[in-house]
Amino acid sequence: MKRLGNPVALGVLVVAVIAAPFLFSNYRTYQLAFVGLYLVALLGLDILTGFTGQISLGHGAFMGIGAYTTTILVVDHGVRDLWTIPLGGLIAGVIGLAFGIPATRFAGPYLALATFAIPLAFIGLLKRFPHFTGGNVGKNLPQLKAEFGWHTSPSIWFYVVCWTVALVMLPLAFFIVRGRFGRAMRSVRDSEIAATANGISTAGVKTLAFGISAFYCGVAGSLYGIGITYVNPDTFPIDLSILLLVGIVLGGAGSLYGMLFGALFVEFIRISWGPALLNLFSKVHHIDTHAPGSGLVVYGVVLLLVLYAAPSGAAGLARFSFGSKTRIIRPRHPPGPPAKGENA
Amino acid sequence: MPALLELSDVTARYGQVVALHGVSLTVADGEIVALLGANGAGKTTTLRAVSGTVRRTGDIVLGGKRLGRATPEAVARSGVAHVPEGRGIFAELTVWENMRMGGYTVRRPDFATVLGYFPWLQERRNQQAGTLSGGEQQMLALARAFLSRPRLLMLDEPSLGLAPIITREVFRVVTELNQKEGLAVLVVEQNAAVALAAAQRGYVLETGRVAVSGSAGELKSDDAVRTAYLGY
Amino acid sequence: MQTFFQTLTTGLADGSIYGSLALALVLIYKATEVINFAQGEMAMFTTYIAWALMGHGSSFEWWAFFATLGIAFVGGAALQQTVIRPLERASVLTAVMATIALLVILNGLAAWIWSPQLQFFPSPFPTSSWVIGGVHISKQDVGTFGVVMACVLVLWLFFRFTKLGLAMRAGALNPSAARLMGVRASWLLALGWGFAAALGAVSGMMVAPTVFLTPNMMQAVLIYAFAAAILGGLESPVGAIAGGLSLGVLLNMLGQYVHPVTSELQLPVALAILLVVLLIKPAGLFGRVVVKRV
Amino acid sequence: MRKTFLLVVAALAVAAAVGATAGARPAATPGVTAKSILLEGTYPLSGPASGYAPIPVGMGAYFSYANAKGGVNGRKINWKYEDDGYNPANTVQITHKFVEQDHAFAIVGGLGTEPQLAVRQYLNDNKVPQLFVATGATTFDRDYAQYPWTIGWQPDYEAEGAIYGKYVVANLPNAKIGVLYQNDDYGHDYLRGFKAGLRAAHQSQIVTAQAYDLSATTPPAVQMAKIKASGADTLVLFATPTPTIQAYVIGTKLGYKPANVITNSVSATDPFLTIAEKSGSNIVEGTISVGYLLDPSNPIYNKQPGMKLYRQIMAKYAPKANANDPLNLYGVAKAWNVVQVLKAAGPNLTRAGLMAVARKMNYSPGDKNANPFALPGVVTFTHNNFQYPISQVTLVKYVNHVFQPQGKLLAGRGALR
Repeated sequence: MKRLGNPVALGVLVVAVIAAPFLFSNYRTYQLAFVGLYLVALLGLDILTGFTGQISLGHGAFMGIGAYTTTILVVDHGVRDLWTIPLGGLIAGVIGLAFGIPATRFAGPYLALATFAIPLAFIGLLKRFPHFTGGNVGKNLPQLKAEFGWHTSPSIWFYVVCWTVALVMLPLAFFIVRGRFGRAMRSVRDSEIAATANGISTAGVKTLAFGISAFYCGVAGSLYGIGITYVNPDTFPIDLSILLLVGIVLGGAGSLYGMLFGALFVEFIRISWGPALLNLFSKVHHIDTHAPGSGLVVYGVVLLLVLYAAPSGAAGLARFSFGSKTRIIRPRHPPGPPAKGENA
Repeated sequence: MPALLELSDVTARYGQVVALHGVSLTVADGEIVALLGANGAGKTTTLRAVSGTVRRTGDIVLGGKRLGRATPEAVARSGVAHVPEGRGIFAELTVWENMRMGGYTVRRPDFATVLGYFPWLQERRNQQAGTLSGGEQQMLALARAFLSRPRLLMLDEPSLGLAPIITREVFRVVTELNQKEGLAVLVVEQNAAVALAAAQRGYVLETGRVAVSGSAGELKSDDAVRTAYLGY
Repeated sequence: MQTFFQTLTTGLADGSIYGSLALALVLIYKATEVINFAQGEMAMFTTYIAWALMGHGSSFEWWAFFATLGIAFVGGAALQQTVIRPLERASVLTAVMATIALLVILNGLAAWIWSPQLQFFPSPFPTSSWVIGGVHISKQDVGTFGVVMACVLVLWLFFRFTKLGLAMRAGALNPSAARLMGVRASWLLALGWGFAAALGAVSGMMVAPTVFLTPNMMQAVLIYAFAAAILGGLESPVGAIAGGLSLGVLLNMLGQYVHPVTSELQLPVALAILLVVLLIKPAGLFGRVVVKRV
Repeated sequence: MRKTFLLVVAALAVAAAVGATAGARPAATPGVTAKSILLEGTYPLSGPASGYAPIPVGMGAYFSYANAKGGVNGRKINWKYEDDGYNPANTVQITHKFVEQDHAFAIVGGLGTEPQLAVRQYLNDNKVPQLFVATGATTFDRDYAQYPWTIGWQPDYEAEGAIYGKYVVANLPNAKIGVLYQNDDYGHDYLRGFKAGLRAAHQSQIVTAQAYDLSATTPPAVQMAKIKASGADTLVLFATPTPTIQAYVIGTKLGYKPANVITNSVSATDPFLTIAEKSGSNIVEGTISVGYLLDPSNPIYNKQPGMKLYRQIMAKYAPKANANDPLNLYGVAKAWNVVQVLKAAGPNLTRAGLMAVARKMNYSPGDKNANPFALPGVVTFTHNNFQYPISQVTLVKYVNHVFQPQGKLLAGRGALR
């Protein structure tokens, strides 16, 4: 049982998830559903970035692939939306694997750059085949209807679907990370040279990590499409990939429960906390909260503060307060001046 | 003779690992001092403590100036030339560019005198430093260090990877610089015999502490040092 | 034949913009091993400063051009000392996120201070073109290419012949050895960012007349600059310029002569080329593969 | 063991704190109280489309003016808008907040074709008025039967395209036409209308039609070169402002001098064409376009009563805004229409009542209640199956840096009084 993550914490989470819809308003439940699907995406990206040390700026596009798979299957082929969720994940996972193979040749910053290109190419391809993807006009999805005898508001049902998927994928993530493969991933993160020396095929581990993370983001993407009931190229900009990375950093890369924090931040910063912070700030020092660009400045400043205050994010703080020695992400530069030309 | 360099009770650490446990030593003006000891005894760390490239505590005084908290560049600018482990050559830059880096802190570097000691550098000036042999690179490092007109030259295992006759040539030049230019030298060396031949005094370190110290002659005759480091 | 030359000059002009931005990226990467994702927004922000200095873009002033270069240099160095230096020891992920935070802040600030409205940015060169043998060579394209290459040349001379330039190159190659020679390493990183910001200002001011001044004007250009930097090899300044020029010409030629490469496929095609090059030569065309000894 | 437990509890505490700020209990009719009416809308205040940011500012100015004059049947209008960055995913979540948490009475003037397409079904399912969307996409007017709670406002792109087609048939019967259009619904609506306006006889006049993608990173140099090569003597531009201005400049760079240039009204504003001219384009003079609102950057309208009222309102209620920006006047003109419709819906306001009024509007000079900020003679008219609020425009020509109206009003949408 230990393999599937700390049972007590999981139990508390399940109780909270069940209680939430009764405590909060319909709209809050709708937002908390998005927290669930962002958790799934962040778990996947954390497996790639937090545990295997490969930075990707392209996983917003894998969410896009999941969402488009669901949309095309539901709208054009009448498949039931619930079954398209795993399908969206699989297709994104396969494409993630396909991209993982060449990606293994890049190191650190090169990889971040190469993955920076995925969302842009994805948007270009979406527009190039409008008859298939709906092009710029995009496609609408029908709103999720309650099933299996439940008759409740679409928001609540969407919440149930999202969190059911999340509570299945969370222990699965623990299973992946705690197993032998998990140890291989961490060794690739800490020192690729040492890992290869111990007979670990770093290329294989990285490719599989890419595939798994793409699968998670694909599932999150199809939930995203179902929740937003609309997909078009503007829905999956590069900012989504950046937001996911911000979630990882804030939650604490390399800690799965930290991703809960990351998901809360990703969902609420843009729509609730950002504007609230702005209003608070505008009371102190008169500014026009509707001024264009003000929201972006708040979002950027908050991100910088997090990077300084808690480089290892919320999970790091939790560990710090318990005095545990392990660093979440080993500093890339050993103590003393950074050694040069460490990797290609 | 007033001590040029004086270390008193200096400790140094890498993260949690303490490498020096209170080392005290002195180097007088114009003196060559050898620093001997087994691998991991703390020889290199001592040099790093002086040049500030390791976290260290305790007093380090050079010609009356306290260097305890100085950054590496500040230590270098106050007259210490440290040729680190592996010589610190800029392989991709040309020989002459390495030389110019040596004179970085000096307004008009004295290339003429240096070329006097290392004449072969002239015709190798546009060659990439990385293509020089081990001995030549060591000589280039020495020339570069001398160009910054230091008061104290610190050498970290100059004999590393060199054939014996090359090592003797390196030490010959070091001795010549010491006698003619009055350059004080603190040299860390595995090859105790060669080091003690050139040095006036020496220290033997063991596990971060000074075990034995004395003049070159005393050390050569000391049984413990002889069996441990001189091999006969 | 006529369109070939026209496409070539436009390609070289675009290429010089991508090349100069790519060079700025390489400068920062070589010195601090950090990819500066905010390079485009720094260029955009300094271009807005130039626009303000030129009386809200009424007419191009060379004094404002050079004043902006100075401001960009100081601003770039200041950014490094305040935002980037405290994270020097942190992981690559934190360093990447710090530059992305900078990107978001600068983009928001520009829209907040100067409004997101599309603005006109004057060009130092007339928009008419020389007609040589029926070929319309736009003076602006040639001027852009000239100015950018002149700045790159000045930078090359600085690195090649000045003591400080040499120290920066040495600092990038082996910071610890350079510090032992009295080189103030953290100063050099600030200088590196200063030069990169100034280069960004040049590319921003040269591209603004064609893409017009908006807070998002550099985002597209930055992507091509990334592609150019990788194409040339992140380690080599010469590679960045060569990568930029070849990418600029290639894209324009593809757009002109290859039918299926319509406008929305230009980007994916450029990125595909990038991936192919990296598969063959992981360190780019001019980069050298660093063998790491443990 | 304890640390993951603490982490989860801390996260849930944060979620609870967030949840606590639930919205107020809804009154009888959502968004309406004795004293106020809550109207909300989403606008791109950041991202590529943030150029349209002045529109909600203009609307806010008029609503403040209306409130100062006693509001609507004794109630003050509470106007709130939020930034969706032109990303439909944000639009959907913010609109859910407007409906389910803020309980807004109506969603007004939401901007952007795709963002409004994303929320249209949701708003219709919840019977919330999607009033006067700020997009000319034809579907928002044409498909009123399928989406009873959605209504457009400005002349739709297809109708405007048709007018250009009729203009060519009437004035340039044997011109060779080169079209540059944006390959999204914006460009396609215009092109479809243009071809309809030309009718079958004149389709052949179009010698080339070049598509351009907004996300493309280089200006439409290649497309303009092909249009020049096609020998077209009439250039037709159906693209958003940035590529349109670039097309003008590149035309000059390539030495291309078409006899006539027709440009869609969204991009053919005085500020944008001035930028084209300053950037050295010499083919801007004589540009043909259409207009339906007064143009604050054009001195000839300064004497109009509507313009005087507009300047007063902006000076008093939005002093920091640039009153010469046509987007501000667009906001004021739309807000005027919203206030008229609210007044007509009577004291016991309901959402259905509001839509009923909006479906039967008739603000015309004849009845002395025409929109003061529109061009003289423009009628705001909807009736039964004719749901195109503003469908009349007047041809304008760009003569020495100013758009001069050319002749009488043209009806883009079939027979109209």
